[in-house]
Amino acid sequence: MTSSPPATPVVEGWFTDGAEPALIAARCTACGDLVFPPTAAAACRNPRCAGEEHEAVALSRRGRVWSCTDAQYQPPAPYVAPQTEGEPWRPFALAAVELPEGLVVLGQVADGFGVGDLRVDSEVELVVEVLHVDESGPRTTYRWKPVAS
Amino acid sequence: MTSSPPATPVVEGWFTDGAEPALIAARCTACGDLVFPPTAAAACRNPRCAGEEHEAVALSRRGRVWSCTDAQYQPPAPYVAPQTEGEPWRPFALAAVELPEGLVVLGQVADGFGVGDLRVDSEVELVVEVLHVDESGPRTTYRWKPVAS
Amino acid sequence: MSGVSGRSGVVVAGVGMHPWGKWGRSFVEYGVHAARRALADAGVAWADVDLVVGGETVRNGYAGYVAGSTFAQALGWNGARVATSYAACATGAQAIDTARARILAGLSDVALVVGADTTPKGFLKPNAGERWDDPDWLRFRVLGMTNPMYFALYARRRMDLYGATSEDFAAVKVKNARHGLANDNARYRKEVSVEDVLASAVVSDPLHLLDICATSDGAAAVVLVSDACAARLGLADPVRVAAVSTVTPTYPQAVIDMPLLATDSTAAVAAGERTFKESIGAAAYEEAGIGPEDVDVAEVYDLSTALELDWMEDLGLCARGEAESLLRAGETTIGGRIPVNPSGGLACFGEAVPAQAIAQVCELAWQLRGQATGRQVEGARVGVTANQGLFGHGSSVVLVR
Amino acid sequence: MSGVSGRSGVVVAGVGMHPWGKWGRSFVEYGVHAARRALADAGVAWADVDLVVGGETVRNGYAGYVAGSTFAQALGWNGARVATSYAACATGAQAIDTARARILAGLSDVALVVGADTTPKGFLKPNAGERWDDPDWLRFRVLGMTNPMYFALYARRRMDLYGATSEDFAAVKVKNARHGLANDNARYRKEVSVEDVLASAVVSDPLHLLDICATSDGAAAVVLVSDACAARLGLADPVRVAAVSTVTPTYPQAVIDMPLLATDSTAAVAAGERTFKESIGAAAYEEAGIGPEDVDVAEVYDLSTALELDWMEDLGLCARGEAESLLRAGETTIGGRIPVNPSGGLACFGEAVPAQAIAQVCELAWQLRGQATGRQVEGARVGVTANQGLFGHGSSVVLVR
Ligand SMILES: [Zn+2]
Ligand SMILES: [Zn+2]
Repeated sequence: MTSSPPATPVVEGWFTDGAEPALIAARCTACGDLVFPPTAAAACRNPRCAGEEHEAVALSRRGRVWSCTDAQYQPPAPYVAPQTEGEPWRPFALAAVELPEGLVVLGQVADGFGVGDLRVDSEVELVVEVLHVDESGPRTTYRWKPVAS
Repeated sequence: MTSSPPATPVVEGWFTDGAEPALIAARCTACGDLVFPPTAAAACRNPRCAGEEHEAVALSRRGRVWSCTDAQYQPPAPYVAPQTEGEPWRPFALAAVELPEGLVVLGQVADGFGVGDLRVDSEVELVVEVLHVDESGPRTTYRWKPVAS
Repeated sequence: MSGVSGRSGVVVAGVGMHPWGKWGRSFVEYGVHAARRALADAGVAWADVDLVVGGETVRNGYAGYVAGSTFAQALGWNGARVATSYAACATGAQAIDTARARILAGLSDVALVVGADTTPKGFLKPNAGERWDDPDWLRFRVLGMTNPMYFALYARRRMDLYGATSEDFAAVKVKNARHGLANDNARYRKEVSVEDVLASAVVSDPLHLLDICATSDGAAAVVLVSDACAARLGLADPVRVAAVSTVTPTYPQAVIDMPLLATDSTAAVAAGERTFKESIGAAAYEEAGIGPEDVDVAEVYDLSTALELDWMEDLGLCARGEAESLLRAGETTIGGRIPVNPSGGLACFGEAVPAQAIAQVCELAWQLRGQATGRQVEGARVGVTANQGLFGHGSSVVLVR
Repeated sequence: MSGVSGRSGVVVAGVGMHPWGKWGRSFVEYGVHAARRALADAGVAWADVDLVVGGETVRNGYAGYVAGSTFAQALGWNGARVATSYAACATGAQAIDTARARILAGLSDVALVVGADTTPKGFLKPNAGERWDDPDWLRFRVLGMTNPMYFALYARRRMDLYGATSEDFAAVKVKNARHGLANDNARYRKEVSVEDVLASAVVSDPLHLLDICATSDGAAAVVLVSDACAARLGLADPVRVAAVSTVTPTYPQAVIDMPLLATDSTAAVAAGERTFKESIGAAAYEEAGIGPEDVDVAEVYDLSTALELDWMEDLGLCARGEAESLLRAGETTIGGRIPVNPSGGLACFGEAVPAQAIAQVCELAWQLRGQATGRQVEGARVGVTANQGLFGHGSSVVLVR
């Protein structure tokens, strides 16, 4: 009997998992500026800051929809479809979400929800779900889930 | 019994085959300018000519070496090695050859000859040989062969 | 120059295009065709051109990377200076800016600017390979985020904030389709109804297939000359380049921009007064010494129908949230107060990245000369273009006569 | 300005590099490092830069295609104008020319020009895909023709025509290796002997591995400013850009040029008096109002050792066929009549395409300021660079002080 491989994040270091997952930003140690995705930038993105060091910080788990849409046709590669072969591809929704820290982050919308469940300014919360399965096993990603109001 | 596929030129229209193979150039019908390879250029390459039509003409089969060299390491893709799998790759020579029509054409040197058989100004003649074998069968190319003097 | 005080010194002596379409030939052929048209229009011999600037295409091998020299070689090496510019969809305007600067500097006298492209079917997508540090690759891999999805985000926001409807978006398409009917260089020359648009498949909610521009093969070229050369050519009352804006954003860029996965944050620096797209037009107006109220005609980058409405506001042609009112009142149609996309826009052309911003300038040149047969904006003397590119590239060009 | 009458108006206010090597990091990081060095050298704050010109890299995803805006974003969006140039190995000089023109035109005051690259191991090769109309793809597929094979053709011709020997080529490497010993930005800082070169494997006859430059990661940046800005910065007796040559060939180009499979023909038009490479330097000298006899120091593109000898003649630093004599007499070593590649050249740096022509300008700036510690050409006041690119791209820059 072979055990299935454990799920791993599609990109390392972008979000935490567990009961209360959160996005990880890079914070400039000099000016406090925040960058997501937390790419290992050599320089601070603030043009008047000479900072060159960043630390990882978690962002707020809840934000408000800046706008949303969906993909009704399958995107081209390097997109990897989540379904197994033979199954039809299913549309997914996507939201741009404004966080209290003052940045807007794009993310897919949680499984089972669509644009009908969202409008500009409605509240969403971060969840972690499986994005697709590749040769290393299930790959997880962060997603926005509508908060029941 | 399957018959082996016939040899075809690696690029269509660059050279003729047979007993006296020759390179094919595109000649501007307006000014007589010659272009090799005979790409279907919309415009004449002569900056003072407005010609837009070209006809195919054969170039001289003999020319003189402008310079030569060889490849002692296997070139990267899209180069396709000629040997079958498992066989070692063998270096090949290459010559830049000045034709009486006033252009210099690069070409591999015929099988069995190397830079030691050539020097600047020595005479060579066009031959057609197999370059490599791909999914459509043997692919031929033009090559320069030293003329015994 | 209708009272406009803009920077002078660069004249649009000739313009030309290769018709947009799906022709299946090389971008070089399209570019040479457009270049020869522009040279003929200017009455300039190729041998007299002293600068060639190419708009780069990144989907056509090495020849596309060095488009300037590729066109120079195809036209026949004439010893001219050469440059190649790239700036995503703003490429053509950058190429124009490079040519303009050399003319204003006294380094060139007669410049040929050419952009040409062939484009694949379907969604534009990154080149092959795995690049985990490339945002343009990551947005597909991690989010499945195509270009139309960005356009759809902006469209949906217009609906929720300003009450725009799918019928409004469709009305932009109807207008542009009608504008393009008489344009020989347009790919689509057919009337379209609101019902046609609404009946087409939804690509990314709320945008339908007919709300989104296609990708096309095409080319456009302009010949820019110095005042001295314009005088030699006997050009009286010519069209002039009054401004070329190629500004970058000012930190923090607080509006999500293709192909990024997030905006900058306002954690350390507050957002500025103007959005990036507003600053593009503002810089053009400032350089030209005019304001939006002086504009007679606009060519804007309608990658989607809804984006045309955004651009009208970004360019100050109306207040924020009022584009739909203008559209509904017919003010953006030829004959209205401020006709937008009299060429038919991307709706009729489809997108050909490095050619598009140059094509906008071609259209304005024809409009300002009164040569836009069948789609003329009467008496137009001041025109503005706008387009947007990825990664902080946008452009705006002001032409005056 | 030592009697030189060249075009003025553009001052080299600051220069900087990221050391060359194989660092395994992003080109953006290298570029930002070099940019910050150049800004610090100039005493200019990033927020005051009003133009960023990037040298494009075509091997680093979309961010590389739009290098100008990538660097602008990484340094922090400051609203500056932006441009990105590509011209194969001449990319850096094209970027400098674009910045210079905007300054001379009065459109910009403080320009930052940056080039950076990461490079794969082994032969440079085309991007993936089949492109039967792309000469750069065809030369590999049909001929197996790598870059070193072009260099080898030129080298072999020098041997057969002028009596050059493998020892001569090796002597160029020995000289440049010695020049680069004290250069902190060089990748290789080690003495090499003629025997070392001759003992290294033959790559393409007659060139050995040590005759051919490696490929490197690296970055270089310059800050160019207007005269008015130079005065504000208090720059007395600064280094100036006297010329930037980016000419294309004149038809017919009768010398085989990478990546083409054949030369133009002389069937319709006779070959001109000058070769393409000769015309590159000639245009630079003409623009600067000087001749080769005025040059104190040269940085030339030694993709191979033999090419350095070609360039000396192409630039008119000696008569055709006489480069070996100068080399043997030690005249091209620091301390000789006309030192060539005091930086160590590509022999010590390796090639980093969009950075290289900018790096040449950095070295000349240090030389002309007398700051090239350990490799100073005493009293140098006039320097020239030369490089060559694919597809009719070459460049030459003249700096004077
Ligand atoms: Zn900071
Ligand atoms: Zn002709």
